[in-house]
Amino acid sequence: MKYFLRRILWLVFAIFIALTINFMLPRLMPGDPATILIQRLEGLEPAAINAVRNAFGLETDKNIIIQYKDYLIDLLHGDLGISISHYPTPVWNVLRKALPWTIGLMGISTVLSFLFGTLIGITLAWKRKSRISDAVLGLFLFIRSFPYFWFGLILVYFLAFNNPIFPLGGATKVGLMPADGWEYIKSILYHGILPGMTITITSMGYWILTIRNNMINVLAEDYITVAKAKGLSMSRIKNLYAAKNAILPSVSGFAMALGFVIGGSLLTEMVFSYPGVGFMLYQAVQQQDYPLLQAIFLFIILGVLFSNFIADIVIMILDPRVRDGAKK
Amino acid sequence: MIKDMLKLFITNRKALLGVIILSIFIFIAVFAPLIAPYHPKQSSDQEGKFQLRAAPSSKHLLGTSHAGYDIFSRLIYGTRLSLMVGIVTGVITTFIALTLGLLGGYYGGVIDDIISFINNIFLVIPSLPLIIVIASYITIRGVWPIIFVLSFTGWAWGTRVIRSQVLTVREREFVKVAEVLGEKPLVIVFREILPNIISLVMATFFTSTIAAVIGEATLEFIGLGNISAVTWGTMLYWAQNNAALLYNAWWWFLPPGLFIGLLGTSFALMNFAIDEISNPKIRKR
Amino acid sequence: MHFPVKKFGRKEEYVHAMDDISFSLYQGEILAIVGESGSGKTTTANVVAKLHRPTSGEIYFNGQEIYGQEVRKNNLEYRKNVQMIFQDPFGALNPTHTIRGILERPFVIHGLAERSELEAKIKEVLVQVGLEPPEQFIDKFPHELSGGQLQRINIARAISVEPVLLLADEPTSMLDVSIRIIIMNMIKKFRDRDNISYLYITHNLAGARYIADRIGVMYAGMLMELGPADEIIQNAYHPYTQLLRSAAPQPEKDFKENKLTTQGEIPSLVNPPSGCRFHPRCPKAMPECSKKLPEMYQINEKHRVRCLLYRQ
Amino acid sequence: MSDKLLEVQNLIAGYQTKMGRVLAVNDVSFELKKGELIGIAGESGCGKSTLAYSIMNLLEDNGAIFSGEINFSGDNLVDFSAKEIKQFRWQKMSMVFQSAMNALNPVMKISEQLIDALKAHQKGISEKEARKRAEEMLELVDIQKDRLDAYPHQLSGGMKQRVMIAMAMILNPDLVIMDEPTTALDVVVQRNIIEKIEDLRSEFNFSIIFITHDLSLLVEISDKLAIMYAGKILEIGPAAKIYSNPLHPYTKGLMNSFPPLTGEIEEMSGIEGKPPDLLNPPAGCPFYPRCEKRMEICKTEMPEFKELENEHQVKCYLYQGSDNLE
Repeated sequence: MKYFLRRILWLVFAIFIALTINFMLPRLMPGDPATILIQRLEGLEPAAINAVRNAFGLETDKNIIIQYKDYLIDLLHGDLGISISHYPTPVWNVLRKALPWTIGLMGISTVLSFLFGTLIGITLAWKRKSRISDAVLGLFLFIRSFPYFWFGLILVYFLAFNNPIFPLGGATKVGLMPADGWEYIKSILYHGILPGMTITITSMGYWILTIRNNMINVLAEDYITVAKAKGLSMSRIKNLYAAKNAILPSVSGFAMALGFVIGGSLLTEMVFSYPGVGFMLYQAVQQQDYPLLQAIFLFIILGVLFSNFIADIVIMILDPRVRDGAKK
Repeated sequence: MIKDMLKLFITNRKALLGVIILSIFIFIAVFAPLIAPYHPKQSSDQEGKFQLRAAPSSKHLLGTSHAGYDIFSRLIYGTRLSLMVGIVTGVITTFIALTLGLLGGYYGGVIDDIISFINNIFLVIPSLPLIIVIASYITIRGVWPIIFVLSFTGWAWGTRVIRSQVLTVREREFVKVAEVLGEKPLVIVFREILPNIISLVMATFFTSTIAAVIGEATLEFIGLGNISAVTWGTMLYWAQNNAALLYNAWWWFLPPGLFIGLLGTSFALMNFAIDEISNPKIRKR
Repeated sequence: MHFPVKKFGRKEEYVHAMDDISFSLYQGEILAIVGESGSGKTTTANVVAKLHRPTSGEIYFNGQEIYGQEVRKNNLEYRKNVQMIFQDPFGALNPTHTIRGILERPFVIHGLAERSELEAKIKEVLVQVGLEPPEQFIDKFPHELSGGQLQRINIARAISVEPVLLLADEPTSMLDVSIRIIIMNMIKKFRDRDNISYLYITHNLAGARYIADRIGVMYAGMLMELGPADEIIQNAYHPYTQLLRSAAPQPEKDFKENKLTTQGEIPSLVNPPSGCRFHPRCPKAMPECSKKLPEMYQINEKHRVRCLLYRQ
Repeated sequence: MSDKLLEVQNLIAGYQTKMGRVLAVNDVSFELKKGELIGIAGESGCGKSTLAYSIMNLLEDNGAIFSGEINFSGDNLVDFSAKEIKQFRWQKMSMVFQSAMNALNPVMKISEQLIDALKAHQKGISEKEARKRAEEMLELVDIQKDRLDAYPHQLSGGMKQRVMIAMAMILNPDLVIMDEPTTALDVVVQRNIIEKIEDLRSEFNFSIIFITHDLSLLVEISDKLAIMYAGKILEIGPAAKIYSNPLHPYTKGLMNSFPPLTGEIEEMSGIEGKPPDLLNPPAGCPFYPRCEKRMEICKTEMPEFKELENEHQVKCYLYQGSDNLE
C-alpha cells in the first residue's frame, strides 16, 4: 500500500510540475515572440489578440505569481483560453472533438504493439540460435530506424494510393454519422487500419528489443535451470518462469517508451489527416494557434502521466517484490 | 581492456556493417560536390531550364522537384546537414548526459537529488511534443535552433543510464581503494570511473544521434525547420507539401526516408554490437 | 609508538550497523574481528578507513581523532598511514588499467618516487609479494591474472606506501583454498618485517586463530567478546562465541558428536532486539537479558565479554 | 554389488568454445552406494560443478558429455533420450543449487514452485494432495506451513536453501546432488542446514553427492571423499582414511591449507601456483607444475588408480610401484 500511495503522490506532484512547465514555457522564450506574432496576425480581432497575449503572459499589469494563480484557477474551471484558429471557440471545445480519436487509435495500437512486441521478443530470445530470429530482429532494428511519418507515407503510397485497398486518410467516410450505427463503426475500423499499423509496427521494435534482451538475461538464471531439471514442460518454463520475469522490467520501462510512441502517433495522424490530437497539433503549429498548442501539450503530458501510473499499478500486481516494497 | 573492446567491436559482424554504412555516409557528405551532378539549388544548365517534376532519367537520376531541382543532387548534399545535425546533437547530448551522470552519480547528495529530480521530469515528458512546442515558440528558423531544441530535450535518457551505471561503478571496490589511497575526487572520476563506462557513453552517443537524425527530419517535415536549407527532412517537407504522392513521384519522398533509415540503422547496429560485447550474458563464450 | 583506536559507534538513521564498539590496536598486532554477515565487521573496517563517517564516537590514531580537524587537514598523511585490502581481488583492481598503471598511483599520490624511479619501485614491490619475475606481470591487465596473483597485487599496492595500519576485509575468502594460507602467511610476513598492525576482518574462526594475536567477536553490530586468539577459541565465554565455535567444521570429530543448540539467524539491524542483541537466540538467556544491555565485563587482564553471566 | 546406486565410468565432459574443447571433466570414475554420501572436494574451476551438471544432464548449450557412462541402477543415463531424461530427472535424482537466492523464481509463490515438480511427474495428482505434500515437505525442513504461500524474497537465505532442499526431495529421489549448497550462507546457518541434511538422509536413506571446496566440512560429513583437480579425481576413498592418511601430494597440500581449531598453531604452507588451463591440459599429471614431489615421468604420463588400502585409491606415481603405504 505504501508503494501505491507513493505512486499517487508522484502522480499528483508530476501533474503539478507539468502544469507549471506549461505555464512557464511561453514566458521563458527568448526575444519577444508574442509581439512578432501579433504583428503577423494583424487583422485579427482584438479579442483574439488578447488570447495570444494571455497565452504568452503579456498581461504586463499583473505580476507572475498572480498570473500563475489565475492560470491554475482557470484550468480548474476547464478554461483553457480561446482558440485562435477556431476563433471564437474555446480551446476545450476544439480539443474535445479530437481526444476520442487519438485515445482510441493510440490506445489500441500501443496495446497491440506491446502485445505483439512482447510475443515476438520472447520467441526471438527463446529461439535465439536460429537464423530466422536474427533476420527478424534485424528487420525490426531496420524499421525502427525510420521516421514514423515516413513509414506512414510508404504505407499510404503502396496500400492506399497505388493499390487502393485502404483509404488515404481521415477517420471515417465523409458524411457518415454515429447515427449510421454499424456502417459508421465499420468505417472507423477500416480507416483506422493503416494508421494503426504504422504505429504498431514502428513502435514494436522497441518492445521486441527490450523484451528479447531481458529474456536472454533471465534465461541464464539459475531458476530456469531448476525449472528444466524439475521436468516442467517447455511452455511452462517459457511463460511462467522466463517470460513473466522478462516482462517486468519492460513494463516499468513503459514510461520511457510511451514518450516515443506518443511522438510517433502524433506524426502518424499528420500523415493520415486523422482528426486526432496529433493532427490538431500540426494544424495549431501551422496556424500559430498558441492557446490550442499549449492545451494539447498539457493533455499529452497528462495522458503520459496517467499511463505511467497505470503501468506502475500493473507492476505492483505482477511483482510481489514491488508490492512488499522490497524493491525500489 | 579498451583495446580488447575495440577488437571485439571490429570483429563483430553487426558493428562492422554499421561502421561501413556510416563511413559511406561520411564519404558522401565530404565529397558531395564531386558526387552530385548539380548544385542543389540549380534549376537549369546550358541546355536550359530543367523540366519540373521530371521522372527519373539518365539526366536526373531521381527526377526533379516542383521547382526543377535535381533530387539526386539534393539527396547527396542533404547528407551534409542531416549528418552534421545528428552528430553535433549527439555529441552535445552525450556531453550533457555524461557531465550530469558523473556529477550526480559520483558526488551524490543534494546535487544528485536535484539532477535526478529534473531528470525524472524530463523522462516522463514525451520529447516530440515538447520539441514541437518549443520549436514553434522559437521564431528563428535554422540549423542551430534545431540542434538546441533537440539537445535540450534529448539528454534525459542518457543521463539516467549513465548516472545509474556510475552509481554501480562507484560502489566497486577499486573506487574505494582509490579513496583509501588518497586519490583526489576528480582523478577518481576520470581515471577510475570513466574508463569503465566508455561503452555506455558510446551507446548513449549512438542512441541520441539516431534520435537527433529522426527528430531533425520530423521538425523539418512539419515545417519547423529552415525550409530553404537542403536536408533530407526539408526534402520530405517539400515532397509532402507539393503532393508528391498524388503525382506518383515515389523518387521524391522515398529516397530521403531510406537514407535516414539507413543512417539510423548503422548507428543501431553499432549500438547493438556494443550491447552484445558489454553484456557478458550475451557475449559468454 | 602506540596508537589506540578507541570507542566509535555508527548509528545511521535506521541501520545500526555498529553500536558502541571499543577496542585498541597496538603496533605490530594482528586483531581479527570475527562475525557473520550483518554483524557490522565490514562497517568497522570502513569507518577506520574513513569510507564511512560514524554518527558518534571517536577513533584515535596515534593520538589524533581521525575525523577531527587535524587529520582532515592532513588527510593524505592519514591515507599514507592507513591502507586497506579488500575482499574481492578482481573488484579491487580497475579492469581498464595495467598492473603498472595500478601500482604507480600510490607512489605518485604520496610523492614517494620520481617518474624515473617508478618502474624500479613497482618491480620491487612485485618481487616483495612474490610475483617474480616482475617483467612478466607489470604490463598485464587484471583479467589476465589469477585470483591469488591479483590479491598479491592488492597487497603490493597497500604496502607500497609503507603504512602503519592495514585493514584487511576478508582478504582470503574469495580465493581458492590452496592459496589462502599463502596470502595469510604473506600478511604475517609484513607484520614481522615492518611491524605493521592489522585489523583483520573474517568470518572464519580457524583462520582468525591462525593469523591473529587477539580476536574480537561481533554480533548484530556489537562487539561481544574480545581477547587473546587462542583463548577466544578454546575457552569462549560468550554463548554466541560458543555457538560460532561449535558451528565451525571440525574434521577431526565425527559429525554427530557436536550438534548445534541454537537456530535462527542474525536479527535485522533496522530494529535490533532490546537488551542483549543475542538474547532471542541465546540458550542461556535470562529474563534480564531482554531489558539490560550488558557492558563489556573484564574476565582477565586481556579478555572482555559482553554478557550478563559474567557480571561481577 | 546390489546396493550400488550410481556408477560413473570414464566420464569425459566439457564445453565447446571458439578456442577449442575445454575438458572440465576428464576421465572421472566413481561409485556411489544407496544411502551413501560422497563428498567431491576441489577448488574453483576443477570441474566439480560440470560433473554435477553432467550427471543431471543439465549442461549448457555449448556443454556436452563426450564419452563415458553414467549408470544409475543399471540404466546408462548417457544413452537416455531427451524425453526419458526429463521423466527420470527429479523423480530419481534431483539437485540443490549453490545460490538458493537465484534458484527460486522471484515472482512465484514457493508453494507453486514446489507443486510444479509434483505435477510434472505425477500426472493427475489433485491440487489438494499436491498442496498437502508441499506442506509436509516444508515441515520436514523446519519451515512452518503458513510460509507456503510466501514469495522467495520474504524468506531469509537459510530458509530459501531449506525450500530448495524440500523441493529436491519432494519426489523422494534416490540421489540428491548438492552443489555448494551452503557456501553462500553464514557458518551457523550452514551448520543448521548440514544437520538437517544429515537427519533427512538417515530418515529417507537417499544418496548424496556433496560438492564443495570446504574440505574440512566434507571430511566431517562424507562417507566417501573424492579429491578433484583439473577435471580429474586424484584420490578417492573413505573420508576418515583420507583425512588421517592423505596420499596424493595435492590432497596433502589441501589438508595443509585448513588451519585447525584445536592444537598447536603451526606454520602451514598451502600450495603455490595455479591450476592448469583446461583448454590446453598438460600431457602428464595436471598437478605436476605445483607438485613438490614431482618426478620426470609425471610430466608426460598420468598413472591409473592404484588401490592401496580397502577402497582408498590414488593416481600418483609415488605409489605405483609399492603396495605398502608410507
